[in-house]
Amino acid sequence: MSEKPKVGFYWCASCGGCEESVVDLAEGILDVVKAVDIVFWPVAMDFKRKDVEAMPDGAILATLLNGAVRSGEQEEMVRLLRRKSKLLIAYGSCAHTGGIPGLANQFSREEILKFVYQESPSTANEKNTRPQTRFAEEGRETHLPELHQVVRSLDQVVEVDYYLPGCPPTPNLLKNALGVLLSGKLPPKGAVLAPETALCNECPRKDSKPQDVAFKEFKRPHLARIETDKCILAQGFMCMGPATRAGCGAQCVQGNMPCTGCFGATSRVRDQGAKMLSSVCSNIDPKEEPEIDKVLEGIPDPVGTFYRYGLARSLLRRKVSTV
Amino acid sequence: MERQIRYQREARPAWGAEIAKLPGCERLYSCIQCGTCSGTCPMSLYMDYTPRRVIALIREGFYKDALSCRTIWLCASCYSCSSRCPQDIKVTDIMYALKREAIKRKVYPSRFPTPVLAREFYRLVKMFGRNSEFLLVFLLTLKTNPLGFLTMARTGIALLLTGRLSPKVEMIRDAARLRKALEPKEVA
Amino acid sequence: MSKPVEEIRIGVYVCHCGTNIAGMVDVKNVADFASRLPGVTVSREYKYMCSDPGQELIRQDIKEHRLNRIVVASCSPLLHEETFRAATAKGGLNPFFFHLVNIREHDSWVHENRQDATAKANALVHAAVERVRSHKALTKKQVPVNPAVLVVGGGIAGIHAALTLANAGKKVYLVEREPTIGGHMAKFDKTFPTLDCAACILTPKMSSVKSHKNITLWSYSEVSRIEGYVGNFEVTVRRQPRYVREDLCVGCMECIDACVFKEAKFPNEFDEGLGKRKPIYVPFPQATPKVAVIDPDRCLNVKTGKCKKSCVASCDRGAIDFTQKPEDRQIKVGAVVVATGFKAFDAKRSPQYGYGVYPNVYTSLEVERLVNASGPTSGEVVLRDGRHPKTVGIIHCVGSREEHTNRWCSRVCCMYSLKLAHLVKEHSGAEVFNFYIDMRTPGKSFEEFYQKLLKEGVHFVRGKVAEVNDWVLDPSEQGKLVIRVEDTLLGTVRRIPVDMVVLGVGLEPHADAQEVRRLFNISCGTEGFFLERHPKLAPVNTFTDGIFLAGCCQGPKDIPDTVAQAGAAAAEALALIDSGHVELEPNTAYIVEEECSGCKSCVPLCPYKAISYVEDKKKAVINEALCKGCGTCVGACPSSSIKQNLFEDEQVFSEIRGVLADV
Amino acid sequence: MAGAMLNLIMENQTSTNGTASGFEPRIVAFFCNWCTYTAADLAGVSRLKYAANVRVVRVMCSGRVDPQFILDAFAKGADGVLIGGCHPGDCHYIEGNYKLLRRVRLLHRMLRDMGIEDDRFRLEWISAAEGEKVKTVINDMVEKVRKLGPLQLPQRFRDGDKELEGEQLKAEAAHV
Repeated sequence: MSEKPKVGFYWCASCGGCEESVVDLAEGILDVVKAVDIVFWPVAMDFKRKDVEAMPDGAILATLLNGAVRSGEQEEMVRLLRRKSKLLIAYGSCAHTGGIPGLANQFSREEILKFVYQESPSTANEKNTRPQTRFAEEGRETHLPELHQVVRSLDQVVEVDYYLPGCPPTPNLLKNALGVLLSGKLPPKGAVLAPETALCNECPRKDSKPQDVAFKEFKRPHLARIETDKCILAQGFMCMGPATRAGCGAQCVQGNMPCTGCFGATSRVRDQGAKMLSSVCSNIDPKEEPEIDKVLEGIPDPVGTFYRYGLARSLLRRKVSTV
Repeated sequence: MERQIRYQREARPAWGAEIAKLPGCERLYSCIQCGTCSGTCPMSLYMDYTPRRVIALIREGFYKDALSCRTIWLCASCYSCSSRCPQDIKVTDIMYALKREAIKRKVYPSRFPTPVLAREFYRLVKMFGRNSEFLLVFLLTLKTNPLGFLTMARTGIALLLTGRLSPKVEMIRDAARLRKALEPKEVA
Repeated sequence: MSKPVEEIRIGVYVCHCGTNIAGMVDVKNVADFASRLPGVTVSREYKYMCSDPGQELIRQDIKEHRLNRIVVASCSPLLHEETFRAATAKGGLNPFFFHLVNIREHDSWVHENRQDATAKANALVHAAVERVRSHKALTKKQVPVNPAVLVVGGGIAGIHAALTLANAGKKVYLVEREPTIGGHMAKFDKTFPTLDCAACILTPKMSSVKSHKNITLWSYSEVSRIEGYVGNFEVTVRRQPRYVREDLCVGCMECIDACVFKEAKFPNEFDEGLGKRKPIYVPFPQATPKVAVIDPDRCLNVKTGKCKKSCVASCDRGAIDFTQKPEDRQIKVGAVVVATGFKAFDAKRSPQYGYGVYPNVYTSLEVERLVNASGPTSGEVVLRDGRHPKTVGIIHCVGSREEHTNRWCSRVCCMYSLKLAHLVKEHSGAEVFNFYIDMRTPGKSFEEFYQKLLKEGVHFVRGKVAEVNDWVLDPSEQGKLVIRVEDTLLGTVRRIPVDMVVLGVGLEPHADAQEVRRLFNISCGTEGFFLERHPKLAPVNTFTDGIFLAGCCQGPKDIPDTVAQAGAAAAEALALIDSGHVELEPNTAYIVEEECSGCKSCVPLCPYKAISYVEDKKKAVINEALCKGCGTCVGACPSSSIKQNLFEDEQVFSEIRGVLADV
Repeated sequence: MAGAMLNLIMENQTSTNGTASGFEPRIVAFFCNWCTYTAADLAGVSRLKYAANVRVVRVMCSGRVDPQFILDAFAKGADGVLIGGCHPGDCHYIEGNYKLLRRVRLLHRMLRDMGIEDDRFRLEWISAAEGEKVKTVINDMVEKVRKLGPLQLPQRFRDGDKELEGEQLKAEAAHV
């Protein structure tokens, strides 16, 4: 019984920021190490896949898995870790809702490969070589994982027990989550380990938002100046705060940037983008179609704006023509 | 004496529905038999059936009467009836539809000038690509009222002498192509 | 686990509605389909679900099978939702555990393929079965009703409704736009088919309105704003200045004699412009209120400020007051009867009849004044050129039954044209021709009246007149107006010369009917008449509870029908206010406090200002009493923290799931 | 293995059947209680005949129509979504329809970006008196969607996830 609970970390389609956030626990990580045994963490420790395969099923108490599932290899690893872990935790936006990689679901695999290996301005590839899943030379055969047609959130591939949202999740959130897991007082399965209100609830600029917002234009942060003491949304910048789960402490807003929605929606919402769209559009000032459209010109890319992190797990999931 | 009663076996109500499907005849069944068309019509003076009655004949399927009456040929296409009709029925278009039907079935009053005029006009245009008034008058008179040559001769000669009627037949370039182009339509 | 999850036991009832539904939808198939859906305990089909035995079936099954959700597939919820809610409640369930599926108006009546219609019914029933699972027990909110009633329009409809309500002891505000009440009926000479004098039967009612202690009469006034909801309307009435104080004027008319205009030179509206009046006038002798009024467009003093104001000097009561300004009055009422009447068709829109071109072409309303003993000619039928007509043509259906003008039959023209034929003949001895398309005399004693006219020797020509002109084709037509018409009975076109033409103009909605409709939040039919809630079962109700219709604003009708409808509207208003309270649908929205982030997005969305932001809690809250239940804030809440009873997200999503389940 | 092949063939068949001329579009409609739902009732009372492809979900006001409803309907298999509300200026709740209109303007663009054609999503103002318009709008929309062919998102989702099922089989085989 004295044996410490085992914990694993793994990294699929993501930028690595989530791994970084674990390290961001700083000295807090020592408490973690004190409490648990890290049995698998490819980015930081030298465990191999075969070590995991050798463990009995369910041997790991919890695996915190970040990144979306984009390739055959990732799918394989995800399934393996699912088997070996009692609790599988989707860690960060990509695992939770598909994240930034999920935006690729606006294009088919073929379009993506074509662009990356042929059409991108920086590509020099005269023979139009494409990566192959199998390659044999001098009697040796090499296998490469196949790119999936679409990007998936973790729970679109395997069952997920809990979610830790964020791009990346904040160290506080991780600390609290680990505390909860180790305490044994587990929340209901499928819970998102963050508050159930939207971000405005903890936004330092909440009081500055007027009660009669009526949008006459939408501005973009790189093209206009954001005032530092007023509600960013009320200034006409698309701040996803009202449709995004709280828990981050409104860090972006504190850095004078609008919320981009990485925590996903509250659990009552089925489609974060649709709800945000509904809310801001309802508050547009003009009533006539041409004027409405003019205001909406300030949102040139609705999918990128409202689904920056959530496209893969949105109701439509992907562009219709991609599969 | 001619019997005036109409037996139902002589009617083909389905024919009325057929006519109602033709372009311009869609509102045939909206007619409320008010008689505005007849009251408006400058030609109703000479008609055997008023336009209102023609519509009633169509709706009830009395195709023989509707197709052989003088009314449809007397219609001068002034469109007064169509503009006044409270039910927005295009009475003029219906008259045209009946004329086409009558020509197709060859059941118009013999020697009645209007259909002959239409046919000869078409033939001339098809042949030369242009109308020739001279030939048209000649053919029309020949086929409808040969005696007319006698009564109309003076006027005709006067017109010829004053240059108001030219015996010259003008032709377009490549009239053969036009003829060919018009062929398939004849088949249809 | 504090509370055990209740097992869902659904009862589904598919109505045949005789053959209305069963004729196109295979109801047995629908009931069988429903019986296989999860959670469905009982599934039945029945001939008439809305009948007593049908409702009893529901009650029985709730008891026997311990049902806790009810789905009825029958007709529109606008018709029978309440019926089945009540039946559900009788069985001991909360009435809101019920959902109605519309497989009649939205299915069997509009489709032609039995298989498709049945598939659609199955999908709709499936949706309801999915939906009722998440239904909740709700209670209707009761609010007290203000017992006063507003009647808008002082024609015979408004007068009758106001008197009925006032006699029942209710406070009534009667608002009329013109300076006097009486409406069109006051202008008529005799009424068909009894030929009793319109004024004799109307003016006593007008004076009772004036003297009734329960009626506040505001003429020369218009409703400018109405807010609130059934039982509790707040109304603003704008009273135009008549420059004569109603409380002081006794109607002695001395001011009129004293006016600087010695001659009456302005067309009198009441006489359809055939008579003349001065800038200060009383519209007609029995006008109610009998108070002079000053026409601001004609009065020198109002227009230029330069006048001797001899009228002011002439009034020893000092009733004339040029300082009057438009005045807004606020009132609170529980119900509104809209009786704004009609407008006569403008005969100039049918130019073929020469109205406005030939002076001897008259409209029927003008002839009403012409044959009226108190009219401009004291009842003598004299033409505008002073001649007495020897032949008169009366044209029916002017501006009725026409695609270009109005499509509807105006319903009263045949009868009033017959009446005018009788009166004109009686007053002038002229030969009268009536030109009609179809003779429509379906009322009580109407056909008898037609028979009487036939016997009186009036000519009847069946045919719609094509045109009226003064082109002479025959010496007999010299100096006459010629009516060109096909006599459809003879089958020939006729030319009939006459001295006078009377146009039987139709009835149409007022030009501002659309604005009035918006003001009261009611609907118009395609013709522009106000739309009743149901053509048969709710003929005086509108889609807005508490607003009732009476008279020709709802559609053309004659005086008896108008009075009957006004009585019905008054009775509906009475039934509403006598109950003392109204029950409001519980479909209001509410904010779950712990879920709300206080983003304030919803606050500006509510047109009723029901949403407010509570500063100390930093959350938004909905005032249920102000919420009308549209759900706009619910659709817009970015964190789904606002819910709408009866239309919760889960309920709508499950309906969507249900209708698409077979895809 | 043969079973899987057979399945594949069968599924391919059903999906091609779907695109054949027998395709009957499924359209989910959201009608406001006061105008369009009533107009549809009127169409019924007037016995107008129209295509049976539309299933109506009643809401009190078109302003209640949450864009989630529209996306969800597509995701659950609708080939088209129709919304009916009161004419501008006529909303029973003053201006709920304007709020919807603003959402719809952007939603149209977003759906286009997601590959859903304009004709699959339609907003119409239909007053309580316009029973005839219910008929023409529905018939017209059904025709247009029929021309576009099936959207079939659930099937596309299933087809797309087949790349996962293969992995699943392999994983299970290895495990055993």
